Amino acid sequence: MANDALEAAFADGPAFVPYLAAGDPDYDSSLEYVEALARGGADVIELGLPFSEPVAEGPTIQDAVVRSLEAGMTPARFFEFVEDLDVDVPLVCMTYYNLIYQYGDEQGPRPFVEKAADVGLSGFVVPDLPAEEADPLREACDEFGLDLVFIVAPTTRGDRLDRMMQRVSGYVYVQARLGVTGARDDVSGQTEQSLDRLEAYDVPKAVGFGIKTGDHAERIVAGGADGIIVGSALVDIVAEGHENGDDAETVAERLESLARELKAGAERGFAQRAPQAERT
Amino acid sequence: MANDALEAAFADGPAFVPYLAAGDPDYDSSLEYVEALARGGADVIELGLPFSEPVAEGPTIQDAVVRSLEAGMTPARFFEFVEDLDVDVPLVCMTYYNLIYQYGDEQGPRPFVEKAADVGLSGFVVPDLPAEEADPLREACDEFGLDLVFIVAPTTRGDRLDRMMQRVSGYVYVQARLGVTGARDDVSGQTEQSLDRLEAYDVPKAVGFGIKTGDHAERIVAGGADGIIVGSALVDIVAEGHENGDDAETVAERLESLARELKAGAERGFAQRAPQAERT
Amino acid sequence: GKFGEYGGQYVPEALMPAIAELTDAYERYVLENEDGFMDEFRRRLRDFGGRPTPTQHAERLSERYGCDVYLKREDLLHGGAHKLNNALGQVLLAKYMGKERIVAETGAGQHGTATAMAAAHLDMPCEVYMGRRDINRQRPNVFRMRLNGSEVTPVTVGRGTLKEAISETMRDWATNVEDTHYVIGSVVGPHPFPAMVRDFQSVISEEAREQMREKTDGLPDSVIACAGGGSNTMGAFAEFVGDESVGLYAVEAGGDSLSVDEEAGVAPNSASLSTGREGVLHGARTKILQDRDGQIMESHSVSSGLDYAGVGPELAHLVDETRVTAVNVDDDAALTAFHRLSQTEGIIPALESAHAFAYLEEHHEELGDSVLVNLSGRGDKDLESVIEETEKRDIDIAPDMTEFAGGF
Amino acid sequence: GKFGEYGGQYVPEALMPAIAELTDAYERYVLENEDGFMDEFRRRLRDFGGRPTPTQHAERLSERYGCDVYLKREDLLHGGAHKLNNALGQVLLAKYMGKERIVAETGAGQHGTATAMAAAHLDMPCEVYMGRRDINRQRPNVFRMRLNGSEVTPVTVGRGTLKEAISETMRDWATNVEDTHYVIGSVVGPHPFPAMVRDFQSVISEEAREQMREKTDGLPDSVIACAGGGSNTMGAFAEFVGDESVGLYAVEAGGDSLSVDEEAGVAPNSASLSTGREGVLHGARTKILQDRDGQIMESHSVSSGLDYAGVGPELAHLVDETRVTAVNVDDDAALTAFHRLSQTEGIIPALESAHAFAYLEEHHEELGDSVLVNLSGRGDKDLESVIEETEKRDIDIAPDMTEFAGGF
Repeated sequence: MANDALEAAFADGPAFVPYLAAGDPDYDSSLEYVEALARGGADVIELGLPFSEPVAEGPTIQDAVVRSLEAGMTPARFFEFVEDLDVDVPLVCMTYYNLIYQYGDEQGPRPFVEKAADVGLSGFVVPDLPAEEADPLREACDEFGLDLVFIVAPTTRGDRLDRMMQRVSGYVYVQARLGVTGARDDVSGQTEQSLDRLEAYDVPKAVGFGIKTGDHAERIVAGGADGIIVGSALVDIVAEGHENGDDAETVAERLESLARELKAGAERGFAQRAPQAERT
Repeated sequence: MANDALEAAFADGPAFVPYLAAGDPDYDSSLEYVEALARGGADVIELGLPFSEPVAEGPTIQDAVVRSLEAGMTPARFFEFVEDLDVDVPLVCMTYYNLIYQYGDEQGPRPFVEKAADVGLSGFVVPDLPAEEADPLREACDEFGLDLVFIVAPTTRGDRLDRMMQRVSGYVYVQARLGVTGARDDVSGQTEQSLDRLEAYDVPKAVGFGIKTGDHAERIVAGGADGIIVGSALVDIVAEGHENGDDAETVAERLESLARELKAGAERGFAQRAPQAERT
Repeated sequence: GKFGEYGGQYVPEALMPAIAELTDAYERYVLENEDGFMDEFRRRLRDFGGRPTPTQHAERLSERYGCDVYLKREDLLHGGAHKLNNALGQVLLAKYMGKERIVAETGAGQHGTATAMAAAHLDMPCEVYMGRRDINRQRPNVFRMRLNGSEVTPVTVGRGTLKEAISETMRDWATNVEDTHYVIGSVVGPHPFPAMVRDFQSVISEEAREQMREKTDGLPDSVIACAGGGSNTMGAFAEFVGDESVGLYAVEAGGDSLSVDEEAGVAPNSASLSTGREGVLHGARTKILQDRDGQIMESHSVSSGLDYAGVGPELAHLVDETRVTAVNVDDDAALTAFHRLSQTEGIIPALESAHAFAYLEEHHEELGDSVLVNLSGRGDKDLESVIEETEKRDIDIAPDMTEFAGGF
Repeated sequence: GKFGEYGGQYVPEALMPAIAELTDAYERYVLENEDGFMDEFRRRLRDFGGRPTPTQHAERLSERYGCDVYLKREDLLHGGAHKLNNALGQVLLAKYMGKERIVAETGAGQHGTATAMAAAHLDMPCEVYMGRRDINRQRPNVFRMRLNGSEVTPVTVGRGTLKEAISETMRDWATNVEDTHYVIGSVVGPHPFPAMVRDFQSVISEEAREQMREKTDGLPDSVIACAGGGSNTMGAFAEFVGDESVGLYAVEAGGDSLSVDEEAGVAPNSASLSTGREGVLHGARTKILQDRDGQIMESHSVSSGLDYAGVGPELAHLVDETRVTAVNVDDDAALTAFHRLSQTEGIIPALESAHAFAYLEEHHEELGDSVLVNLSGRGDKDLESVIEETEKRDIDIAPDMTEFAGGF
């Protein structure tokens, strides 16, 4: 029932999944930035639809959310944004549940999902929607053929992990460490344990939270990840460009350049695990 | 046992009893002022020895107390002051009990009274010493031949009045109205009632609290008082002179002039009650 | 974990195990009194907190309204408001759970000071998140928390008020979830918080119900409590919910007006029950002040303790069920009621609680012969606000404020 | 009306009839419960005031000192200190006496606010005299009195502090004695005030004695209370005076130093029991801070509530009789104890009460196994002073004060 674009993106080698907040710092620049990521080698792009209370985000993405909201981003504008994008990779909408719930004339997730399908989105990541509360959204995704990505935290184990894996589609977002989003200089040892726990489940595992450089990406993928998710390191580039008043083209080039580095890192890491390169 | 100077001062016609705080606003000026009162016709002079907590005084005399204390007045200086005075009328020390109690090497009123007798004082008025607490002072006064004047308030009646009249000597200070010292434009009707209550007691009755002009004095004496006590109206003259920087001689003249007016008023009043002029 | 369609657990995955652990602890310690938890909690509430608080017959208000008005005196609890009931319960529970650290959010500082007191009392390190704007406006409360040994961490994102502080505390919890307990300040948040905070606060109505029986041989006709997040409300109502004869009135902050500026994303009130729409905020489905898209609006009230865009899910449910009547009064009425109670009863109420008294003033004829008002806190914390807000208005019963123009 | 050689009635003659009338009323209503006065008083203390206040075992202090420390929590009384016990008693008595107006003095404002609350509660017009300097330093308390409907009249004479305010209130009383009652704020003044205020405050030790019996099956080895005028002290001691095994410690404010500057008329302390001399002040013979001549000195303490040059005559007598031990601690020790209690027990004490805890810190080894400390009031009123005074000193347990430099 699910969209197969996402699984496909992980099919041949490690997937590079960058994140940007749509409309940060303004609608037109943001279009350019997302397109730059695609040029830089993105296999999937997570597009943030900003919510006023982003409880799962660290300071970098909180600031991006504020910039985007202040520039006038709304769910309706977000769908226009997706339509206006000229990219050839699957897009995942990352947002909070209240925006999904409130969209359209009736309450509940269905109108939002319908519209997302219309504009060509492939799936959702909803950080404040654990598997226990996800059935209505899961049903709407099934109805309209979209994927629902769940986040697996270092603390997710046992029954809860099973419940989530029964509902997930597209890929799982493996949270590399506790806490909120944000680029870090270290990569947590918790990642390996999480990947071990997930080994038995047949779904692509993309690791996020804290990845900042090609070297990080390399180590993560060498450690067994099927993909990497990178947000804050990219959003930092947008924020810096905005503060310094750099033109959008310059910022886009920087994004593309970091994207290439990350993608290359991921591929190096994949090469290192040649012995088990075949996916189980 | 008591000094007979005070009774004598009331013996022939109405007594004019002015009050000043000793040392207000400074030692030398204050000497001149007290002497001016004597020239103005004072029959007895009440000299205030300032206490830091003058609970029975209104704002005028409170301020005088502060000026005198700030100029360095102490009990020891007060006794010097009395010795330095060149007047020929009996002097009564008006002060609060703690100063009397603390004087000298032992606690209790005796050393103070002994010293007062030495320097030639005739008696005491102690506003915070009701008859119930007065026995130690009364005894010391008896020992050294001084008078102890009590204040009769408008609320003093019955047994309490008896108790007080058993202990009083010199004169009684008839408080013309409730409250604290201070010059007023009205003279209270409570005065007459107080004089009525006192009629049976054979001691001179001097009325104080609020007397300001010769006319007041006249009415009070016409109403049956044996004397008038005037403080705030005189202290006002000292305060004004001090504020305006007038020289002591000028201020002394004003004091003498008001004293004459008050004394004359008292005499007019006395003349009016010729029918009962003989004291009972 | 649901109250009708409200409630639930809408939180980041990282917190779900902690919430499961907390749910387990709640069920064992709070509901089943395992290891004598509830006994210890009640003992500490009594000895440290000062419970029971009195239910007082308010003579002059009774005369004014022609009915018997009773006050549940939560203003007399240690710290000056009902907040300690919850803070003490949660910090103690964290100790039973073996946690080593407490985090809490605070708006005006009442929940933060209560948590700091409880944490000092129980020797738990405590960090309180507080919006930068609130920190600047409530410096005495910041100082009190610091005196009690708590860290106070400014939240600079967004507008720097309660909403942002809650989000930030959730982030800390998500980061340090293994050794840290989040002491949420009201009957909001994901399950089990709304039920657990209600249970800790229900000592209010448990005592009041018994005290009313002693004083009047019966139950009140009405119970009135102000409602922001709703913890004093649920505390005051909980034990009366089963008494069908007792009317329950939740008085929300009507603020300046009940209208809403969708464009600016601002609601000039905090009346989530009266004017909000169902949605998901801070972990629970409930009534929320939000714009058409679902973005949370900035709320407003003269009382910072009521100034929140959400409300407890159970209270939303009880209103839907018509067991609780949601009403509101505006800032002017609350401020006037503040002055009236101060003058006629010798009790300076919190501005929050003043809302309940304003409702009594306006509707006493409909409330029956015996009315219980939850006096949720004292007003000492509000003196600066009262000066500022009274100056803006023409309140004829207010004392002459000339001397205090511009604050202390 | 005497306690050994102390006490008496040294007041202007105009007040003597009022004092006789009050003595009569005291004997009938307070001592003999005529017309159920004491019953009504106790009922109002319970319902309006929040009595009984708890006696709390202080766990962390107990651990620190290796003995059982108990706190009598007068900080939880309505208004935040023991002051209401007396104010409510006297205002109620004034009503029974048919008086139509209340006057009171106040220093830092604690007695004034308590009296204003009691007067509002009992619907009595109230005027509070307060030194101009104190008014400027204690504006929140002035505002609270005004909120409760009291007049606050500045006293501008002299230094504008408590001493002058008492004198001025006596003047008002002497002027309006027929319809007015003077609610004096401590166990000072002419008889019957010291005995009457003690009786109203002795509810503290009555409860504490019973609570100690319940908690420990016995009596404490020591009772510690701070002493300024001495009303919380006498309240905490009264019911233990007959228990010879119980040591009673009155902790005075040692201020900067116990020395005295006779020339300047200044005592840099408020330790009348320890350093004062017998004399007569404000209507009673007692221990007084005075110079050689008998002029009253300006006292000093970091705690404005202890800052008074006299002390209750009964307390002076009990010290002479060696039933009560007069001790003192200095400003530094009191301030340190303030911070310690705030951090370790989650209770911010009044600076007055902090003196008792400072004595405990310094002498806990001599106080036995079970120590009761009267926590006479809460410290919210002292926050500004604590900032100012902590900044001046190097108190290692104080929180970082940088953010609060210069006050709120």
